[in-house]
Amino acid sequence: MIEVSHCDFIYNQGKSQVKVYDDFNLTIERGESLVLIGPSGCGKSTLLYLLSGLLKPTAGNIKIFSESVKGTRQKTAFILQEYGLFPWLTVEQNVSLGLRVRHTVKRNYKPLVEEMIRKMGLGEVKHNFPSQLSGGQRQRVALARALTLQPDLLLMDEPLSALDALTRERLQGLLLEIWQEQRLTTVLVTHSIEEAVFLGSRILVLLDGRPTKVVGEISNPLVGKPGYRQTEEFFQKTSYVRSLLERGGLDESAR
Amino acid sequence: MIEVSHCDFIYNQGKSQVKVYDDFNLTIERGESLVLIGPSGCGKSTLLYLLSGLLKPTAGNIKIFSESVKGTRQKTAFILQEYGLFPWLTVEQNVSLGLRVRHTVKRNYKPLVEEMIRKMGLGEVKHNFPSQLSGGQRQRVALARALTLQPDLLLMDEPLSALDALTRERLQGLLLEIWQEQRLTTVLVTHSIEEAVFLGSRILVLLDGRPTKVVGEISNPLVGKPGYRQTEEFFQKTSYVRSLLERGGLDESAR
Amino acid sequence: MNLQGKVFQGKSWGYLGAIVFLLALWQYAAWSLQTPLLPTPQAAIAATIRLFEADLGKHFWVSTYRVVLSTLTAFLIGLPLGIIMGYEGRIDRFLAPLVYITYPIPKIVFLPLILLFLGLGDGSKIFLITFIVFFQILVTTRDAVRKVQSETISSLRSLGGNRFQVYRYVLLPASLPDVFTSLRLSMGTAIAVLFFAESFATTEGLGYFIMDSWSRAAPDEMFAGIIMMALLGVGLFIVVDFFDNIFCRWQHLNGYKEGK
Amino acid sequence: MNLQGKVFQGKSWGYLGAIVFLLALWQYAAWSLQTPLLPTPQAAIAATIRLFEADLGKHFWVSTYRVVLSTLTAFLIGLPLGIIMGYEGRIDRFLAPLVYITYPIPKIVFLPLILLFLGLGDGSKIFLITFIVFFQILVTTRDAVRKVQSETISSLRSLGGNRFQVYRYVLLPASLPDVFTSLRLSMGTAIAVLFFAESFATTEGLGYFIMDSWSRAAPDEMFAGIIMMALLGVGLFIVVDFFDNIFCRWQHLNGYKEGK
Amino acid sequence: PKKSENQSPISEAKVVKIGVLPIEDNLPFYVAEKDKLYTKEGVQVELVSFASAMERDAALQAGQIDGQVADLLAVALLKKIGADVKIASIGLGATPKEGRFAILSSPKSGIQDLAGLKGGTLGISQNSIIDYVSDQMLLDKGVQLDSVKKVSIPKMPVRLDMLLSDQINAACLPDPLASLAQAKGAHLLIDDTYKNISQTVFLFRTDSINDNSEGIKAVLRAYGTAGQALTNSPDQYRDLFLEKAQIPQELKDSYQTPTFSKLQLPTEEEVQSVMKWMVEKNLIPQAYNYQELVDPNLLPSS
Ligand SMILES: Nc1ncnc2c1ncn2[C@@H]1O[C@H](COP(=O)(O)OP(=O)(O)OP(=O)(O)O)[C@@H](O)[C@H]1O
Ligand SMILES: Nc1ncnc2c1ncn2[C@@H]1O[C@H](COP(=O)(O)OP(=O)(O)OP(=O)(O)O)[C@@H](O)[C@H]1O
Ligand SMILES: [Mg+2]
Ligand SMILES: [Mg+2]
Repeated sequence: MIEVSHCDFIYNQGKSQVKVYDDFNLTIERGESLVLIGPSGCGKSTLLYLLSGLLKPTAGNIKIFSESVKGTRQKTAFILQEYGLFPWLTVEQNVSLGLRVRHTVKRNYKPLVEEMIRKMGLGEVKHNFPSQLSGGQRQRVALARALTLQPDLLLMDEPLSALDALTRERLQGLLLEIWQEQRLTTVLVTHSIEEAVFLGSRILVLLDGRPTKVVGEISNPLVGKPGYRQTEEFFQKTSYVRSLLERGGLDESAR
Repeated sequence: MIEVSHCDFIYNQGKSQVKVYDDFNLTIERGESLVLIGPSGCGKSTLLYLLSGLLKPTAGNIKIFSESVKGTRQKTAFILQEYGLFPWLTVEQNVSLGLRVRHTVKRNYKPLVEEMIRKMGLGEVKHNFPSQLSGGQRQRVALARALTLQPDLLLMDEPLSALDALTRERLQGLLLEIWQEQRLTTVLVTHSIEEAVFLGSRILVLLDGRPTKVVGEISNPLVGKPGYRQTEEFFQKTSYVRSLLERGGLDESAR
Repeated sequence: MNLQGKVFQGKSWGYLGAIVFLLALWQYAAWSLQTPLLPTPQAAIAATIRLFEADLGKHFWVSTYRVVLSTLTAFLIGLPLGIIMGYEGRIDRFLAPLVYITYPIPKIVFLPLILLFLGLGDGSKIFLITFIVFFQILVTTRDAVRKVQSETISSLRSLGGNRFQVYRYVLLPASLPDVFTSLRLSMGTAIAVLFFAESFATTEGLGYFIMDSWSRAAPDEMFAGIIMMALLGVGLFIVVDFFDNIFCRWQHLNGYKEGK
Repeated sequence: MNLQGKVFQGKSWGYLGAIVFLLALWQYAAWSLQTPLLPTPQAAIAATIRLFEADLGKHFWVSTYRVVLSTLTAFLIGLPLGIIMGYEGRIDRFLAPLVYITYPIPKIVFLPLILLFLGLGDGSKIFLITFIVFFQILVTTRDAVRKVQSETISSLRSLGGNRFQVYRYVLLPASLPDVFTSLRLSMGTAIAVLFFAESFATTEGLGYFIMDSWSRAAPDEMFAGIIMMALLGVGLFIVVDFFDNIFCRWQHLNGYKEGK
Repeated sequence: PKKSENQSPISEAKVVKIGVLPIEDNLPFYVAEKDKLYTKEGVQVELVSFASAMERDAALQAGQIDGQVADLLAVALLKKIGADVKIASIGLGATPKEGRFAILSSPKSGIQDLAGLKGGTLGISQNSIIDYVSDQMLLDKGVQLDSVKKVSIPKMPVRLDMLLSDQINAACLPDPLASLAQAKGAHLLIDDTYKNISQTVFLFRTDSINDNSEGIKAVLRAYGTAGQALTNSPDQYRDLFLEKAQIPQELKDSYQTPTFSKLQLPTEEEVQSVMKWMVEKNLIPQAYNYQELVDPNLLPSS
């Protein structure tokens, strides 16, 4: 279980300060797939940074599987919004870096990396450097890198935003598969309402503001059911999420 | 009229070369709103770079409004896929840089910049540096910067990909408005099929491959009609685009 | 405000710590070596105070003037030229080998020629320092410009920026952090060259003062000169840091995601 | 292949052009000045060839050995320390002032002390060069590491990288391009210091050779020494360029979006 | 010369290190080396070359060399800074003719005598024997010291170049640079051959003398013998001289091989005169007396 309790978070902006979170609380069950959705700039990425241990809450405390978070965890994988690729490594090296860092023996990770590169359709560019990739290719490298790690907690910040509709759907399927097979805990940030309903066993709708507020929590037990995307249920959920977002949106323009 | 005639384009990748375009031809009428859609890595961004004059075709020639393209044009605005913000300038300075570069008098551009920052919802962060922004805020800065330029040709590379659904729809509306009012020529790259049908008076579906091929061209005369998004017509167009993309996708996996 | 105050305080403590540490080290070395070559810190500081009243102050200002003037000159020539070489491949292809060939030649050997043209006055000293420091600023700036991502340049060109504006709005600000690094280095080099330049044909400046004390076998006075030289260096470093903080504020944001 | 060949050819032409230009300039200066201080290029080249047979070659190798060894030592100490100072704010807060204070002190004044400890052999010369070059590499590396974007570091930490791995996989490669710049600069500095260091207690090395010719008032031989020194410098620069191209290949991609 | 068998193995192992500059005063060291005089005297000698006196003195202070040929000023300054040294003998300069210093005016200045130097600039090396010698010569010829502006240019080649290129009106230089300057058109205003002003002395660190007095005496004997050999048959050592004393190309034919007098101690009044000058210049707090400076026991008893 993941517990965020009474967390504050403040950014320094020159001389002023921005309080993004104030006494924020959140619980995520093991094996859950939580989706964060909300207007741009509301603090989604910040929350992932806090969960990953890359940022420390100004106050309060975060526990992951009953351990207090102090710095990064080996079994957490995090896909950063801007990919975080290393410009001096080729695609292949970028993908295998996570495993190298974890001291996996080369012989063991080679096939894993190969397979992931193939799954992401990066075979042709595997010797390219990041600056020689298209935007979507970069994003897929970041995804591949995180998935090779076989984490127990997977944090993803808009991991599919730069992909075309079909690749995106294919990879959504892949993510769903991995989540179901390995029963790992995932936290996903997305701007696509369909993606949220398709991938999230629970959806948290955030509202812009200082501090950020939660406007709604939708549980989505049918997630992963074959053919879910075509059901009436799915459509209803998306409409509901949309209505929650719109309410937030209205609030925002009224501020 | 914009004419791309018999263009080749080749990237050097270490010792090998990648031919992205081979004898490529394309005509865009003045006032048209062309949307490019296609799988990740197929060459959409490259085409925009060629149109902007930032890349030169290896062979062939490009004319914009009957002038041959040699380097960049003052009246073309281009939103790069990775935003291209200047890390040493604040949001406000980033937005106004285009106008400063064009030697607009400060007094004249101040209100324009202010208004655009407001429209993009960046008022609160206008003194922040890019590294102090969320992903979606960065993207909106890039959009604001391009729109202040009042160009006659607007090239946009996935300009709304990092925005939440509502903001995205609002800004789609804004783009449509600007296009209709100023009758400028736009070329938009997007991965969202709905966005393509909502914004494109013509939609070009590209297919991954060496070289890139055009699998379909859909004209979309009803674009901009009030309430278009809810019509049967709209739904048909999206399905058609999707089917074209899927055909391309099949081809790809068959390769 | 508060935060900046804190940073400033932190820095002052750092300097204090460093000074105390150096003095302790010096004291220890002086005690354990027991050689007249190394006076105790007390003797050196006493000499500094005593001589400052006399003419050490004058020597200090003369040296400061020479270093600052020549570094500035080197900067004003090296920076634009470095930026141009970094960006214009064609010019670089010819100028880079020229720099590569002439840079490693110790300029000191041209001393007779320099003196021939510029005489024994300040001119030749300032020229020598400028000449050497110029290369450092040039090479760093050039390399810094070559590291600027082409996307950033594309971005400005796509805004309609012409060649000059690429220089003004991209290459200059993007290379500034590296330029400040090279200025820091150049300060050190400038002082070393100054020391050399002032050891020929002059009767003013810290270099002269140190060499003169050395030849008079007066180690305490010599170390008084060294202390002044360190002060000069630290002073200039602090000035560079100051401008760095102003002009490269975006590099030193205190936001959380920035530092650790 | 083809492309690299072309680049290489372009570079060779650049060098040729630069050499021709320098020789022409020199020739012109020699003609118009008509001073015995400046021999003609012909005289200097003749002297080079004549003396190379004798012992100029030996001097050249001795100097090369000293420069390479001391730059390497400085590099091996300065690089890790610089990276650590750039990343560990706490260590930097104390060490930076120490560097700022000691860097500008002309190390030459410590000559008696250096001799006291290291004697007259190669040791003290190599130490002196190392000592000076070390600072340059240290300061550049530190500043380079401070410019590394925190996101890149976050990225590695999020992969489960520990502190050591941040050094190994991020800070080191990210600062390499700057380190190569500083190596280029250091080569020049090292040669300048070498020139000084070889003027005491030795009868070998280009520095000795040049000073010796100078005091014998034999300008053609002196310039033969200078030519060899320039050759040494260019050679080392080319070596640095070579490693730069290997280790920082990602910085020198020939792809279109990269260059112009 | 048969001593080598009697020498104890310890002192035989001790190498005597001598710091040398490329000037003619040091020539006997090389002659002794060439003629294997050191081995004959049963002593191992290592000659360490330096480019400037300052660096050589630094090495002596650091205990890296045992002895050197220097001037009287250096002796006093070394003593002042705590490097205890003793003069063993005169090197060059027992007679006025040996070890010439000269004041020359630049080729274009048109200054023909010392009187013409009034108001002009004189290149010297401050606080050195050059300084002392030029003061003495000026005073002897009745020139007010403050009527000439002294410019300190410590490096001799630079001083020469400055003189020849007219950047300074006059300069004080030792041979062979003085002769070279003359050959290149500088006018000789005065040299110190009229009176014995300058002497170089052979000095050793007191520590070394205490440790290895036999070795040092042997070195001294070799030096003396070599000096005599040089004086008696200069032609035989001509090539060695040209190589080691940095004789400029232009002078190779005309410049004479120097002659060396027998080993002897400097006279007391010469030493006192230097001490007096140094005290006046504030270089030393008070004059050292003759006994503090010399060690009369090292000269070979012949
Ligand atoms: N380093 C920083 N310094 C100061 N303020 C920051 C910094 N990073 C983010 N912020 C501010 O904090 C708020 C939340 O940022 P965050 O990146 O968490 O948003 P987000 O929800 O991920 O948005 P998006 O969907 O656009 O990525 C934003 O308003 C942003 O301006
Ligand atoms: N600088 C470069 N050097 C070498 N190859 C490159 C370079 N830039 C792009 N490519 C290759 O060219 C192809 C087309 O790239 P482009 O950026 O145009 O794709 P795209 O259609 O914009 O894709 P996406 O939707 O992912 O942004 C890709 O396969 C990419 O690997
Ligand atoms: Mg975000
Ligand atoms: Mg793209």
